[in-house]
Amino acid sequence: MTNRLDRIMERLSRTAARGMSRRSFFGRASAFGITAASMPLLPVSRANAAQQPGESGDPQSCDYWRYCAIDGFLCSCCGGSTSSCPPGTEPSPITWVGTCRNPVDNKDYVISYNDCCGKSACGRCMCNRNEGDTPVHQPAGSNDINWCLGTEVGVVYNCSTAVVLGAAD
Amino acid sequence: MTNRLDRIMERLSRTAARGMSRRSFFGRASAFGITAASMPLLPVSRANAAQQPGESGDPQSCDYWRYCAIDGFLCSCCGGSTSSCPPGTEPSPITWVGTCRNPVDNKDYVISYNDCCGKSACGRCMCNRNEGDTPVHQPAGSNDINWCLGTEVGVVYNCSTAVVLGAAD
Amino acid sequence: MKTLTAFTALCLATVAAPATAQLQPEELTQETLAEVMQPHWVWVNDVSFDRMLDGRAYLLDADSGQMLGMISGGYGHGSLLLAEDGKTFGVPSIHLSRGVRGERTDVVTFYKTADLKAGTEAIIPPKRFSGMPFISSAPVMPGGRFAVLYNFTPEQSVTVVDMQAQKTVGEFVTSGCGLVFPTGPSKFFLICGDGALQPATLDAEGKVTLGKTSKKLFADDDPVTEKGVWTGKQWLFFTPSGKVHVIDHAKDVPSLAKTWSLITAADAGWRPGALQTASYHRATGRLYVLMHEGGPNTHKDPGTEIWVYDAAKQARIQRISLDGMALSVAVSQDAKPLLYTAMPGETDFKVRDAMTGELIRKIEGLGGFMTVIQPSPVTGQ
Amino acid sequence: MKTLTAFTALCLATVAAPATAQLQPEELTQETLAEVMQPHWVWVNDVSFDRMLDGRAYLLDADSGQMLGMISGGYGHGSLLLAEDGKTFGVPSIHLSRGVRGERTDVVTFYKTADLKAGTEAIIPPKRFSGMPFISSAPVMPGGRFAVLYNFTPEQSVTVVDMQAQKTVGEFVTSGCGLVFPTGPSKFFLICGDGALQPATLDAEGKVTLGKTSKKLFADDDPVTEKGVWTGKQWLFFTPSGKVHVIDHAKDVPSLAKTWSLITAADAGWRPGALQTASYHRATGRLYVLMHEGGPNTHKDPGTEIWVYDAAKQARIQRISLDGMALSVAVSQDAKPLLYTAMPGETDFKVRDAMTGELIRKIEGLGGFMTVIQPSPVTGQ
Repeated sequence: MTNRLDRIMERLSRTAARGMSRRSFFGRASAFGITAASMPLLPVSRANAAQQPGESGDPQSCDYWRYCAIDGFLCSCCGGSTSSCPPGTEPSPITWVGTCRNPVDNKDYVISYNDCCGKSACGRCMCNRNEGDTPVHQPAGSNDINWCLGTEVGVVYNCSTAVVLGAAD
Repeated sequence: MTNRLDRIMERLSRTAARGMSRRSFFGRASAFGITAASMPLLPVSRANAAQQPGESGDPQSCDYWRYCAIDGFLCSCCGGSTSSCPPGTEPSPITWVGTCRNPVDNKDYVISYNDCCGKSACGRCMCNRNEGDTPVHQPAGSNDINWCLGTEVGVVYNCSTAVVLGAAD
Repeated sequence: MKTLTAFTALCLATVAAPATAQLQPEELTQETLAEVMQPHWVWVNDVSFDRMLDGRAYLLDADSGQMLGMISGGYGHGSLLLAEDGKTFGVPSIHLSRGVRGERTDVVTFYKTADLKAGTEAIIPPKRFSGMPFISSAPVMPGGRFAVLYNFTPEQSVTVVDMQAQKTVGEFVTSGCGLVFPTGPSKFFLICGDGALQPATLDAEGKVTLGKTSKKLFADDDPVTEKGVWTGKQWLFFTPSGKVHVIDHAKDVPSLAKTWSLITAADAGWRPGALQTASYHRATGRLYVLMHEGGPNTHKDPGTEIWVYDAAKQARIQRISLDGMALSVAVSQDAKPLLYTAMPGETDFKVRDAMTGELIRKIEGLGGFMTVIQPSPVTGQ
Repeated sequence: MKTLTAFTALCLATVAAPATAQLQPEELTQETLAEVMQPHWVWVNDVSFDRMLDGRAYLLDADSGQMLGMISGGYGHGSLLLAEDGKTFGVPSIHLSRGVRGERTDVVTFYKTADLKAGTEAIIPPKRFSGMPFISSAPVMPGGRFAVLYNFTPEQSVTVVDMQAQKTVGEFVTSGCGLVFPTGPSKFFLICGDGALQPATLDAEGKVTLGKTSKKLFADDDPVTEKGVWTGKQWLFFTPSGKVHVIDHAKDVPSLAKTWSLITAADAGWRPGALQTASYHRATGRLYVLMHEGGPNTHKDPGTEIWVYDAAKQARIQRISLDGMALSVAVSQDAKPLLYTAMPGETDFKVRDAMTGELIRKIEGLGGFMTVIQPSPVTGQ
């Protein structure tokens, strides 16, 4: 498990320069290994995202491959999608990550489970899967933390996304 | 229905001098017929109340005779009783009243459904019965109003009591 | 309706993609919606009766069956102030500084349909009616300039909010009468406890002047419920026994235009009931009423059927069996109307063809205490 | 326990009263409770996961099966700060000025057991950990003078609250380590992300000084969970594979006293799991652990059995089948201990004889997302 997290951290340190909302939340965090969770919202255009290859399954179902380490309400059932927050909610800039196997190409991908915040719990499509989930004292992989802590709007949790950051290897 | 409410109002006007928390909430209310709802917390001692004759049934059951016009969570299931609020909650001084038949003596009694306020919904023993319930524009008999409005602590509703005010005739 | 676009794109990608290609990093975005509420969009209240600090309303697309978003209300969340153009709305909310206690602040927060983001806030007097959600406790006036909110402390008054300026106009006493039934851009009436109606007018700034109270219009032993229906021209009120009182509000003092009955001799034992009892489709004149079998004191029981009336002819033209119960009913106002129902204790929102009554879909997994349904104010015409 | 007295009186009256006598007007009163939390009273958290603005904790009397009262928490309500004498407690709460948004204010509100009324309030930094409720995110130190609250923003720190003065002492950084595990009136440690422990001490005013971090104590591929158990003398930590790490905190730098396993070869396939994994009865040395059958990544699955260990002998002495699942377990500390379990999605709180494992009662109709169970700190001895 930790080997995989190490790989995730390494990968993210390589892509850190692309960071967007990242720096303001870094602070002391970088000193203790939360770098991996403070990943950027990668500035890939929407059009490109829509042409993602290698997808199968129903993003409104807890069985969907990207949800292997999620814990919360699926934004896909709440007015958002796997990579978008419902209208009027604010994405958390930092969050936990997991590594999930895509059944189409049988490869592992790093998934970022950014919370959407500022409205109360959506309540639909509750989904809890814990592949590689870590304790809260290893926050980068912990789905028991309310990651809305990093938003402007505040701490109130609405739902969770599952954004592909890239291949895990 | 209204004949009964008239009787209740008449009765209450007779007992008004016994009022406790009543006057401060009267204000303009007495001008438009909410007098009946602004009934006093009658200063009968606890010891006397405990010697009430003519009771049968389970105060934790929605079938209990006093609940014939109640809508809410039974305080008897929440740390209170039919005539007491759970610890730390404040009784509403004004509320709606109903008239319920006591199966023991087959007589009608006026029941005051004072809400207990200042903690959120207890959630236990939800009970909705509407014998003689009136629309909210006839507030004295309406169980669709949150009667916590009259408390010091504020508008948040915890549970409902069912206090015997006296015989309905 | 970007949500749907995104879903479509994803599905297309699934089909078209070579299975071996690697997924690229994605951007995390925020959904937006059409600027105008579409005819088959609908808001449904979830008052969350056992968790009333966390009430909310869900915005649903009844055509796709998707949830489009939501708003969080304050304590005991009620209905929304929907602008007639479908572009904006206001949310009246009660907040206490420490959740269940502390200083009370009442506000109306304004939102755009396009982004569902909390915008301008108007502070209102901390007196708003708290109780079961009724649209008549906080309606928007026809034309959309003002909203009038009912206060009950138990002193009765109304607060007027300027929907265009997004500001509070003021509080006006209404002694002895409650709820708010708009009859024009600057006219409304209230119902008095003794069965009379109290007319009122708004001036250009929204200040309220009370008119002359009507005589007693409703019987003491069969009073009208709070759940009147506006046909666009008249108010219809229902009584527990099944009478329909039609109000004539054209003159200075309201009166009864006519009274008819939902129930014929053949229907003995049936009554109207529920929380949102009825809904009226303006283009066809069809009146939808939640009916149940029951005796006295069942006036708030949920409906097991919807009876459809030709309101002009005062005649029933259809019965729709609900295969369950409903406490709320509403119909969309467009040319292909949908019929919506909800039931506390159930988490499905049901969508029917309003002409045939046929169940089209259930939108599942919503809150456990859905009450008031608010269809789009936009008819698409 | 006035509640019960009142019930008893009512029952007596029912039996003794002449059926024809008229009921007299009653007084409406407010219940009060015993000054001290009784040994079989227990608090259970309901985080209300789908309505997190309205979390709460219920106070139950496990002997009578009655609910004695409740407190409403703030957003994402967690555990209570129970004073050792059972007379008072603190409730850490997060509040936003407009419910789901606006200015955040974090407080600890102090209550007396006797009246459950909100009393003194201490404002704390608006940084408190928000997430699943863990007692280790906000424990009271042995002796009861201070409480130490874990902050995560994601910078990590702790806030110290003086429980006797009912005031905030201050915030102290703990970089790289989280949660709080008290080992004495003025000593605690935190767990670091790399598997080390970070000791810390409080001075007389509650100011925190960090000590020397231990070496790495826990394996990367089988890290300890957050759900350690204090025996009164030592901390036991559990790993997903079923190891028990016992911490030696006597020296300046924490170390492993010993490691043993919950699972023998005969138990292959079973693991500890759940949210509140285990509980320890100090007088008998019995350790209760929620166990389930499952493979890797099931470390948060609910338990289907409770396995009871003699912690000194590191040997299982009993298996208790749960007839269902549980996500939380706790045992009362008195001489006739009760075993409590709760399960999100179920509304029953279950009470068992902790020695025999026999189900004594279910307390029904409680909230739908019960998590942390906090038995009385009073043992009755």
